[in-house]
Amino acid sequence: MPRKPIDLPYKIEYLSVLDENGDVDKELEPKLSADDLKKMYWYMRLARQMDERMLKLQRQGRIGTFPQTSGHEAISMGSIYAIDSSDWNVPAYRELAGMLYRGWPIETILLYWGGFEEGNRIPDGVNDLPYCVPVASQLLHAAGIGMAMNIKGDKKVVVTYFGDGASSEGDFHEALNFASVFSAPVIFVCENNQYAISVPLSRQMKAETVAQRAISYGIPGVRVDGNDVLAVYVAASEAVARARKGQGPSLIEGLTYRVTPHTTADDPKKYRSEEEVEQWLKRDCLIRFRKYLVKKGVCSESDIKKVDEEIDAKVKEGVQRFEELAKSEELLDPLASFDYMYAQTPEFLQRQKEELADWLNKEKKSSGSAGKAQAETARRGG
Amino acid sequence: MPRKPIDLPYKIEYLSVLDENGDVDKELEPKLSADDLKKMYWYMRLARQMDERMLKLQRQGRIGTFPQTSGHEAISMGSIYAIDSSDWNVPAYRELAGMLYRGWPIETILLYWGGFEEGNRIPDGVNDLPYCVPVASQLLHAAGIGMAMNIKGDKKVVVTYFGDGASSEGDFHEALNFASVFSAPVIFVCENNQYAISVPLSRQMKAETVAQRAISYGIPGVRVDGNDVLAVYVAASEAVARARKGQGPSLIEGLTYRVTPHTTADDPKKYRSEEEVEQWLKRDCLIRFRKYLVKKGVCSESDIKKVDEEIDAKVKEGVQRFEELAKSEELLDPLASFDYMYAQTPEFLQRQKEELADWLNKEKKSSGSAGKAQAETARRGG
Amino acid sequence: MAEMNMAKAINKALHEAMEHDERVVVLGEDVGKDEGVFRITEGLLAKFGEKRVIDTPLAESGIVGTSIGMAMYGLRPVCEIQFSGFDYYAYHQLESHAARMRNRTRGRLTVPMVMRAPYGGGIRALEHHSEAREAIYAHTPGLKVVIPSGPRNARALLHASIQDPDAVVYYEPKALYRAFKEEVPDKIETLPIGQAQVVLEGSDISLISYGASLRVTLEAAEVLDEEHGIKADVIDLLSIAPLDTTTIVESVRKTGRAIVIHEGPRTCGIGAEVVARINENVLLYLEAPVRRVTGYDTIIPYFSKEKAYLPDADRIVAAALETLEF
Amino acid sequence: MAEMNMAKAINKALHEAMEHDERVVVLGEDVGKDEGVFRITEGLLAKFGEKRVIDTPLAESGIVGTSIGMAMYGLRPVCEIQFSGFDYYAYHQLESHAARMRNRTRGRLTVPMVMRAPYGGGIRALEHHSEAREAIYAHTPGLKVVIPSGPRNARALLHASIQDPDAVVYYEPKALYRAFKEEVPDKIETLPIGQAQVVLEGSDISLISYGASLRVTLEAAEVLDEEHGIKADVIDLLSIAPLDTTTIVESVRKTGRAIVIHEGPRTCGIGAEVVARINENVLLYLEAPVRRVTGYDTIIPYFSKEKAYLPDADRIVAAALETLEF
Ligand SMILES: Cc1ncc(C[n+]2csc(CCOP(=O)(O)OP(=O)(O)O)c2C)c(N)n1
Ligand SMILES: Cc1ncc(C[n+]2csc(CCOP(=O)(O)OP(=O)(O)O)c2C)c(N)n1
Ligand SMILES: [Mg+2]
Ligand SMILES: [Mg+2]
Repeated sequence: MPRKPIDLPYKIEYLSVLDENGDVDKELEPKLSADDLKKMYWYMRLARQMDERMLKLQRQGRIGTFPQTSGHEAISMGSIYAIDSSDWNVPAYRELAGMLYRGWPIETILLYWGGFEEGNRIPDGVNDLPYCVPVASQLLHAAGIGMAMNIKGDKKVVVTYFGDGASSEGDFHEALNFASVFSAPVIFVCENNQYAISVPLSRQMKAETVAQRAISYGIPGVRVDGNDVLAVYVAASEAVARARKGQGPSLIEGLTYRVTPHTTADDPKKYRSEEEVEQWLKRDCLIRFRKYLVKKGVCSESDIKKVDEEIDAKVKEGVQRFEELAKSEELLDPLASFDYMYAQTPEFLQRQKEELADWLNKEKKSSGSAGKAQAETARRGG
Repeated sequence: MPRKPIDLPYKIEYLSVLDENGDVDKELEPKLSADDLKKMYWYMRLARQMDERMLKLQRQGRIGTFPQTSGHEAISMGSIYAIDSSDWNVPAYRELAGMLYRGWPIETILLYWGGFEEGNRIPDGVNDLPYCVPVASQLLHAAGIGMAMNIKGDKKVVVTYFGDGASSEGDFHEALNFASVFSAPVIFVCENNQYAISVPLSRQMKAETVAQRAISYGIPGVRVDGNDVLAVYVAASEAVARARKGQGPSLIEGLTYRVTPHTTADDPKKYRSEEEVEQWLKRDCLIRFRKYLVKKGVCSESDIKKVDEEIDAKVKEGVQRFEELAKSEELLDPLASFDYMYAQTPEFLQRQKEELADWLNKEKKSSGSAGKAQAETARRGG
Repeated sequence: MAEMNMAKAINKALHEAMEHDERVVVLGEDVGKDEGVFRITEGLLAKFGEKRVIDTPLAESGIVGTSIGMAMYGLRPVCEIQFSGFDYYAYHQLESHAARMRNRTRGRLTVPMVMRAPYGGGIRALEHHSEAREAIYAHTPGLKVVIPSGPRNARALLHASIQDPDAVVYYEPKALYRAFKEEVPDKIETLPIGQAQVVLEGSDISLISYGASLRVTLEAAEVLDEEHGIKADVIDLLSIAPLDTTTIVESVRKTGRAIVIHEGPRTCGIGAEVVARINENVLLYLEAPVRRVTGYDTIIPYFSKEKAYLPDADRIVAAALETLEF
Repeated sequence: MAEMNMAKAINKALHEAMEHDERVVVLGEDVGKDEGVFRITEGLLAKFGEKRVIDTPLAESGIVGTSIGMAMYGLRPVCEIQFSGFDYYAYHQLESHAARMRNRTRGRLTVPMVMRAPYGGGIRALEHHSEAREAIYAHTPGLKVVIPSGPRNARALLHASIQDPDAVVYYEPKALYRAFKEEVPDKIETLPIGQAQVVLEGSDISLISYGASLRVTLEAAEVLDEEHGIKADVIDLLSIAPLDTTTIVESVRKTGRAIVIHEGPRTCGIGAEVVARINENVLLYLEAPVRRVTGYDTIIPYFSKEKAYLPDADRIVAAALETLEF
């Protein structure tokens, strides 16, 4: 009867396919065509260049505070590329590459960060949820969608995203538990960038990895190099295959680093060293992916340049379309909220709408000082 | 760079010391004096006999619905006996043995289940929280108490209890994560009785054990035979020792079975077989503990009988004191709630109190039919 | 036509809804094999199977959060929270998503779900099992809040709630589950959400209530009539969000006097909103202050004393007499 | 005496409280090294160290739940929820325990804690970062809810909240953090929780508000005076639970007209409660309906349009003129 070990059928692995020099592990290298690889690279670059452009727009006050995504392209792209367009995608807010790949127009994304609900108008035929701000809450929606897929007998899967900090929320636990109990076809992708705003991983959890939390739910968990788009793709494809076979959810932890501030309102100097950042910049996912593409002969250095130019143009166009939309009366109409609260606006709400309509013309600018204060506060907050 | 296992420093063990025949594993047998063993047995019996008596009281309508605790005495007693009276105890609602041992009077506990707040009046010098009904919420209080012990530099520990179902709540996750991140001296004791009302363990989690969830928090986890008070004591003592050394929290899963209905309102026939229950009744914690005590020569069969008689008398006295208190004007005064909402009752609330005071005399009994309906609903509900 | 109590009528509506719309699924703690701790989901698992009648793990945010996901995917989840005193665990999911998704996505995604929960006191239950905090949901833009007062309207309103294209909180006055029986027609009925009913006509005073309190309000109206010759206009709100201002206002314009009755705490409760709407629309018709006969701003006393907390006919009658003598 | 904005004044109060009472600890997301996303906890970690200034994992229920435990153990936790729009995650902990423990244990255990959170709109923030749902807490028996309107009362009220023997929700109007500066005395002040202040004397109409709305209310009062010769009695509630009925009632008895102004949704908001208390106490003094100039029962529009949602001086002035012409 004494003390005996319970053997648990779990091993948590670390997966890496493509190293910083662009050299690949031949055995693990996924079978992706040149077109696939180019497409992945293209959207990763689009996300990167857009992120850089958004920073300028934010500094100019043309959009509001936003979370930068540079450095997260590999996790986003490697995982989203493993599902089909008929599958579902439940994002958090750092998966710009994946959203662009899924078909979200540049101007739509800019509208969101510019303070317009229209930024969440999911494009036709795109099976995505919009950005989710309340941390970890989206994981339960993904679990529910996966459960619904089982209930309806659809052979689809859903991929969802969250950060290292999000894995501390109760909703993370409930989502993985529900998904595992009901064998829901969900791929939980943790973008472990080692910070939750200022809070480092060591303050977020005592566990060595997020991946090992899979053991709590009796599901497969793996940690991958989050700057290695091929490793992420391999892990995600394995998880998708299991999910399609009815084997339920998986947890994938992509280990990367938030080389940017948390958002444009954040000042990382308060909580971490420049050196730390420098180190991780060297491991950038795009640099190594480009090396790989060139070594593999998928594209030449000049192709790469062309891509950047192409994308610059695309981003410019998108920004222009955004600027026009952001000026349009329709989008600037605060009355719209009344129309979208319910399928049919109840009478009392209709009255409130008329009340506001009456005021809108009369509305005066709020006093200068208050105005300044708001802008000032906006810079610090959120 | 390839796929390589991450070695994690965890092994989840199963611990059992005392078998169903009352035979003990000599190496693991804890060094407990005859007095210790007698005391443990005495409170376990007290809990058992009180539980049986409460069932009668409930059937007679003298107390309300309550969760039966027979079968949970070993987990409760084995763990509570590992801490000192200066340590803290954060119960759920199935730890009757432990609460009695900590010094909760029988009548106080009966008052609680009889519908009186006074049932939560913690006795002087007892460092316990009261019963906690909202499942898993108490685990965060224990974590906070443990964090406070560290902040104040007190070398104390806190033990807290929860069920298998409770381990599905987000608060469970947040509590273990906080406790581990802050190395709080908390012993988390899961009373895994394999059911959450009607929901079996297999519907609650896909994981093989609750104990393995310790891995998510980088803390020690162990599953023990929950009908083996010695095994629980050994595991708890080890956890307490680690906590006192500043090594943080531990998770102990006591595997038992809820041989009773969930509460007096529950009908287990709807969701499980009599056979299953029979099987587990054989493993009862008191039967084997008694055999052990006799074999070990700690008590004779006749001592055992004497204990039962002693306890019967004690319970009778307690029930009598309860019956008197339950009739006392003071305890039946609904105005008391107004006095305990805040340290000082605000003016508006004072007015409400006077408003109610004016009515209390005039109050009429509610119509017979409604009365019947209430009783009827009460039988079915919660 | 068959006589049944409210528990049975709600159960009947669930059976009917699941038969008529295969998108309807039921989930929650103990709703399957156990058929619900109040037996509201009786027979569902047997008839519709494990895919559509789902015993979930013990996690309210999980239940509501996955229901939101299911609804966005095209199902019509009807989730049960075992007692309303535990739905706070899921409030962030309801507020942040169920109530917002339509507006957030400008109509691209909607959350047609129902969250059912037994609420209110009167059954000698433990702490946290007798709360009446419906005002929290009424104060949450984007939600509808429906509260039946009897078997027939319970069934009709549950059908309306399940068919509603948006998120509905359906609170069941647990004290009424088995309080009385009523004829319930065989053919499916619905009632429009947001419309109150005048359940008794009178011109002396308006008694405005809902849920279990409506029953004591009717008792009070009877006493007022028989013992004092006072004719009360009794309004059953049926849904507290949207609140039917028109019916309330018309009644008060007629009577000039009103009392609002509910179990929940008084401050910022539904009573406050009713008073505010009366004030905004028919202040000049008021001949006396609108009285609030409600729960107090305390924790509801444990069950040995809970009846003192709950509005009863006496309190309503006395308030009515004072209002008329004002 | 020193000039400072509200952010600085709250920070000052935290420094002072931690100096004077070693039981006071501060915890929350990014309150340590980062000094808070609004820099409200600036300098605390450096001065008081990791034991008393605690960066927590990202979990609101965890933050509030562990604060409750700490408070019962004898500490005085002041926890920060980064934005009020995320405190719903912890509502079950506040409602089920912080608000109940004293009553539950008949005074044996108490929960002297403060939950701070920035609330309200006006800073061009993302969705969920501009909510004003203070009424939920005002509707929760056992809690106190304090809302400052300027640097000086913010500091005094935070001291009062930290010293209070019960649980206090301290909501900070984030639009005011850096909106203006005010003289703040060197010696520590407190203000009694539950007492409103008449911040401007007048006899024509009562303007009742709190938080950021109080500022626009004062702007409106100025316009009313200068452009229309109307003297407004302006009341700053300062705490919405307990609500200071006496001050409200005395003012309305004097003016006979009132408007209540706040950002949060209208239905079951604080405005409704203010109207109800006026109705209960001074109905006969009312010469016009009490107007509610509040947020609407919608999600606050995204920041490109949020100003239209927030009460401003114009809306208040117009409502006042209508009320006076009524
Ligand atoms: C429930 C909730 N709490 C707090 C916040 C404020 N907040 C936004 S992002 C963030 C940190 C998230 O960290 P992590 O999950 O690691 O994701 P990352 O931003 O690093 O990608 C916080 C605290 C929020 N949005 N939601
Ligand atoms: C948050 C919450 N949800 C639901 C309930 C209703 N309820 C009371 S006990 C219980 C089952 C608890 O199961 P478990 O945690 O295994 O403990 P056990 O009762 O088996 O000891 C439920 C669902 C509750 N009290 N609290
Ligand atoms: Mg992160
Ligand atoms: Mg159990």
